[in-house]
Amino acid sequence: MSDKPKVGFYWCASCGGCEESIVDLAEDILGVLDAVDIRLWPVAMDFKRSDVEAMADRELAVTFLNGAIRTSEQEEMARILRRKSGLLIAYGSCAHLGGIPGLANQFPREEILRFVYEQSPTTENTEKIRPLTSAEDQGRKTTLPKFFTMVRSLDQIVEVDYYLPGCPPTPKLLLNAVTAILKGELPPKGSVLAPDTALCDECPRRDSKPVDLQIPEFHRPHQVVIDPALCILSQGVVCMGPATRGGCEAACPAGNMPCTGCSGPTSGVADQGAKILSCLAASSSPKEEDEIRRVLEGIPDPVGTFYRYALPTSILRRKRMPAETPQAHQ
Amino acid sequence: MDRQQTSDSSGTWQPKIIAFFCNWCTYTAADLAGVSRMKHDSHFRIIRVMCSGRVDPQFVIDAFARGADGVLIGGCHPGDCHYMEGNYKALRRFHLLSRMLMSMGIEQDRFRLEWISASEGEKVRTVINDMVRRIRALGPLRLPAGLAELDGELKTREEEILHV
Amino acid sequence: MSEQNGEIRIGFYVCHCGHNIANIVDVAAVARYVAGLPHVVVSREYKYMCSDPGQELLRQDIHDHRLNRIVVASCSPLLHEQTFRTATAKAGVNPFYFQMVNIRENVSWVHEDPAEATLKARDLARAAVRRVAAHKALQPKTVSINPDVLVVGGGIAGIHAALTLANAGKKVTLVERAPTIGGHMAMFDKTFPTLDCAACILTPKMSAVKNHPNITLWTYAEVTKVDGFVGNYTVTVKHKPRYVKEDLCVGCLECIDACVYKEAKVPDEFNRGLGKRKPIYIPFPQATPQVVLIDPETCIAVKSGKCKRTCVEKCDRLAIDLDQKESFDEITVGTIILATGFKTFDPKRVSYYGYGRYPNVYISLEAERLINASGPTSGELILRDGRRPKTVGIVHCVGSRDKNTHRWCSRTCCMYSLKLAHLLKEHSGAEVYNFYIDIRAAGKAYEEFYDKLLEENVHFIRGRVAEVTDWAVIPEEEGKLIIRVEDTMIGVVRRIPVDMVVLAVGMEPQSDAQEVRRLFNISCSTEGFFLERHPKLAPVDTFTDGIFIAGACQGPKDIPDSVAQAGAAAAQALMLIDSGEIKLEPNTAYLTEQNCSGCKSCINLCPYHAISYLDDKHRASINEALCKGCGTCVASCPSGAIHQNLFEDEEIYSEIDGLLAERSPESTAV
Amino acid sequence: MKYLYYPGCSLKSTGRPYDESLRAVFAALGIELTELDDWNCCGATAYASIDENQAFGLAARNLAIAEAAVTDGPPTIVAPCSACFLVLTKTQRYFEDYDHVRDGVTRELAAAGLTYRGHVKVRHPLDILIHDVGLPAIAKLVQHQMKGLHVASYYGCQVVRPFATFDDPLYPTSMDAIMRSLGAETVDWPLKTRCCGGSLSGTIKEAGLRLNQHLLVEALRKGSDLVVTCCPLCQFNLECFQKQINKNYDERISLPIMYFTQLMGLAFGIPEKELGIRRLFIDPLPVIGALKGGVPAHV
Repeated sequence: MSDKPKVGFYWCASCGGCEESIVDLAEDILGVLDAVDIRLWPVAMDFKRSDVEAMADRELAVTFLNGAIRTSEQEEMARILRRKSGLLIAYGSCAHLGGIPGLANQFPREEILRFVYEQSPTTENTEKIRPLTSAEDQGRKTTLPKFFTMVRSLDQIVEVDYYLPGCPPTPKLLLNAVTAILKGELPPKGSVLAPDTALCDECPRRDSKPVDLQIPEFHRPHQVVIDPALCILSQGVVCMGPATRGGCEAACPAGNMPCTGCSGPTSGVADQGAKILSCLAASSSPKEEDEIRRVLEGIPDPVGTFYRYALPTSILRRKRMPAETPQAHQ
Repeated sequence: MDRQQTSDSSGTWQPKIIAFFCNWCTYTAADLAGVSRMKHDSHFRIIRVMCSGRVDPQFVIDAFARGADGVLIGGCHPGDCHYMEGNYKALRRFHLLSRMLMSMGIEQDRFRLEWISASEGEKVRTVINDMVRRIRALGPLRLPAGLAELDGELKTREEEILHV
Repeated sequence: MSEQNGEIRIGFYVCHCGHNIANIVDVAAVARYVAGLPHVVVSREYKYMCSDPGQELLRQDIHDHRLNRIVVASCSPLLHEQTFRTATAKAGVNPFYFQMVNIRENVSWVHEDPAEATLKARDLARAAVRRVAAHKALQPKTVSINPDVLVVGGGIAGIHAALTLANAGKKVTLVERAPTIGGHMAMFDKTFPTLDCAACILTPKMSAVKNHPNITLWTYAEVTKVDGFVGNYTVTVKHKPRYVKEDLCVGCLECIDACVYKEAKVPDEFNRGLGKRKPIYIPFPQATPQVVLIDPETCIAVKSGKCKRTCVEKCDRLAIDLDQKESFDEITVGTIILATGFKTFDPKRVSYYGYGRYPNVYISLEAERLINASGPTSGELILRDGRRPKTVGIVHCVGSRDKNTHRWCSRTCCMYSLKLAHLLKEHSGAEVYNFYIDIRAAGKAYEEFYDKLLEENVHFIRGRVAEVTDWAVIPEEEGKLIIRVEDTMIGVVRRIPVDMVVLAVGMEPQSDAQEVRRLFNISCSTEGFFLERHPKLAPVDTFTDGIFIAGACQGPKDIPDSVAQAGAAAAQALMLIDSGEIKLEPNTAYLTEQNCSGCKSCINLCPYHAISYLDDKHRASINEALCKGCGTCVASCPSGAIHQNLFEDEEIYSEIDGLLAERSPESTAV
Repeated sequence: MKYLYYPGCSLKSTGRPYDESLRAVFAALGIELTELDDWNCCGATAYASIDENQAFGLAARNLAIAEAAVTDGPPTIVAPCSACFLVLTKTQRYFEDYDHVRDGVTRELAAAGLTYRGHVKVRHPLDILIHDVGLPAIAKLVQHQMKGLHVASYYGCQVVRPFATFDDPLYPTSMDAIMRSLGAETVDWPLKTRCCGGSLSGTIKEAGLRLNQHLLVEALRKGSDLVVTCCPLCQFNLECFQKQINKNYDERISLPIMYFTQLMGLAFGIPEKELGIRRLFIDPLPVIGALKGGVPAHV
């Protein structure tokens, strides 16, 4: 056995992009591999839960966990890995903030299952079969994880040591994080391993933003041709940049698309969506009630726009669904 | 004890409304309502701010998340803001925020913006009575309790998980 | 001793306010409850916290228990926050480690159920206790007071305020929008109850204003813009063109004689249209300044240019300037007194009194001019139709005490009606009837004046007049105006035929009172008069520091009350000026630069241009001297980089949390 | 301009000239009036003193039908008869302001399978003419200037009291303004809203006649050539009892009393047949035709 620090990568409710982002390190990955010993990486090599359970507590120096927590299995793995890891790092928007899967917190669990297993256009399920948490077939019992009522971020399940933001985190942020871990130069526990200033600070279009910006109309990105040189917000397109933590070097604005907020808020803000809502509404120009209503209709889906990545970690966390009670069984 | 279950001495549920009042108009009007002994429903709690423009949407959301059944913002009439235009900013935020809250399942009647000038003590009374009435009709919002119940689906005891 | 090792030690005091609070709120229960909250070291109830012993209690506790945070639950902070902050500071604790809970105006005075009121008082107290724990020590912002004063309005109130300040050695600018000062008082014939000649007592004061070395008098001028804050206002004044150079005109009036109009044809404003003037005119003989002016609506030269301009030729001082344009001045002052006066009720709104339809129906101001020796009839009581009245009816409460027009009592009409009754009778020997609801003669020597009128055989009929009509039912009524009224003393409807009707019109806010109050950033009360800071204890202050109100702009008032208020407003201004500086609430916004991303969202939100963008640093920067503390930028900053003293996010969150926090079991058992 | 038209019973009987002339004049002004299908009695003022609930229900049925009849924009009913105008306005106001009325009306209507949501606007023709059409548009249609004709406008009580929705409650001027736009001179008389006796002429005759005498004498004293009115009951009272007044009180009154819309029609050059002029008991045409610039009797 090598005495290099042991590292684990794990995924929960995620798209796989975070896993790919590790490969995005390109040749830098070789350096990382030289420095660490990867002991867990289900996406690349086969691991069984029992293998992890067999590890000693804190055997893994650090685990990078991506994806949100949506099922009982994910919850359990998060708890196991917390125990087996010295450092647990929430990797990427989903683990950090709940991420895109977190948008499902606008819908009741039953509605989601019904759509996915019965109503989606590509589904043919005339018997309306639903997955069961346990079933017996020819005397053998099989189980499936429980599908929770809501999506949670990693730190809503277990204590998280650090966060790597982004959808996915950029190779640079990952490399910086790994370097810091190896050198033992980590900031206080609970920190987000990215700058604590908003995106505008590193946006190439920063200087083109007028100081007296008043937004007369809001447009969605597909409705206008975005001038590649000008501040996107100044063109009336919602850009989450002012309310989003930097560190990605404004990758989206650099690619002529508005920031959608994947890195979450800076430390001074509790609710990213509320803050950009406040800022944009204040900065729009109409004064008459009807005109205000009309102009703000230009943002047709405030929840999906302002909370695209951070709904589960927002103050409200989930749409209120009064009739629903948590279900013990599927 | 459930912080949501605010009840009166007879045990029936009573709503809790958080009211952010501008120092210069609505807060003064509420004082005037007091000086004029205009009796009204007690189920609201005032937080004084200098301007309705200071009301961060985070405060409104936070109040709901901590158990408020309604949130009221009171500001100066359009054109009358003590700070020129803070109330317009409040108005625009209000429109966007109430739409956002509605899509998060918080009914329109639970969030309200009213222009009440310093002389409109009577309006404080009617607005509050009306808002309490509407919220009584809606019933409790129960956000923290609702979330706490949902968290019951988690396994917090590691022994259940780790079969070592 | 503000902080001992960072330990928070809170003292909580709930005030009985005599019975005002304690009758509804169980103050003892509140004190017991708060005693159990975190950081609370002392929790007491006391009869009157604002009294000296109350404040002494606070001081002693701070000393004995090493308190470093104080919460008082009593009345509105708008009333006593300053009192308790001062008491806190005197005991050596930063005054901003104080928080006030309003359980009187917001609780005991508006709720009836003791259990609910007590519960609410506890919630509010708990919120304040949590909030105060988050407070920071702050230093109040001190600003110096520019000693110069602006007085707006040149009626008796404005005149008196200006003279008071000028005599105290302060520089005053008096701005009046009419071409002369004097206001309504200049139109009166005599004043009640002494029957002094109004002009005799007013004109010396008018010329004193004109001649005072400390007063700059700007007539025919209006304030168009007000910037700044207490002690440091910048005011823009527009001078309307009078087409006459004020500094050259000596008031010889020869130009008026020279006007191509040989006859005066234009209804004259000062005499309420009862007399005529020329396009070039002086409002009235004692007008101050003694400067003519040209009415551009009727002057042929100004309107079309086609005129012989005989007036220009006549003036050897070359004072007439038909090309004069409006001009602007900007002045800086420290304090402002608004004495913009009132407007008389327009009786056309009450069509049934026939004003505007029957020529012999007059309003009181017209009657004043008719009996005035310098009026359009030289004091002869000659009606519009040339007759001399044998009977006169004075209708009280026109546009006052009426749900359909104005609910308020205009306070002056009873007395001026009595005065007019006396004067009309004196001038014409006519029978005079007063139609009244109540005679309100509350004032020094007022009731006595009423008695005197009764002895003079003036008739008093108690009843609200239903209508004034020319519908004659019997021959004796032919050619008369008939006043139909229920005489409530004898319970019958009467028809009183008269030759002249005088409508005692009430006082209402100036028609542009709303615009003026916006200009000066003050408030109006429901009826539209300027709102005082406190109806009893701060009747001339407004909610905007450094701006005071005097006279009928604040509500209906007679001359002595207006003068008294003007003096009070001047004294308030002097108090500020002589103290040299004022401490402002340190509720300004500030920026933590390391959190700012330079997104510029805040820059344009500030109406006072207190936020700028530093191009070199790519960061925003707040000038706290310009910040007025509204907090709009704080609520908007998408990075949470802007904060507000006294209203920090953390403080407000603590308050929200405190209000909604779980209650201890004790609390439900009220 | 399109409105629903509620004639009420009077305009189908004694007030036919009002109905005819109003339709003709509105048509000339390009206003489309659609008679409310299946309208019923407004209940007048009497019903409410018998059973308030049923009275409101009865009147509200018309409002409910009107609401259902219009799908584009808020439905507006034009009610020319003063009693109808008052009752429908009152029903609408009370429906808005009082829960018990709203509940009662809703119950009553439900029995008839109808619902009412409170969206109907009740308006008077004078209101429409002054505020929607405007005086310049009226003046433009005048072919025969009524120069030198002295007209007393008589409003009666119900169109302005207690609900003064479009004019001053005690000294209204809208009809005067219309008369002036026809070129006529209006007499300023103080009795324009004073009582015509209403139904007293049929119950306590002496009182009714006296009241009418006052009005007629004062109108003549002020130099009126004729009186125009906007109320069928007023028109009836003032016109039909002149003979009896002359007999009882030794007067010699013969004063034409016509609907304001009739005079408008004559000024517009609408044939008198379409204006119901011949239905009047006192022919106004001689006094109108006698005036210079007036309308010849044969138009």
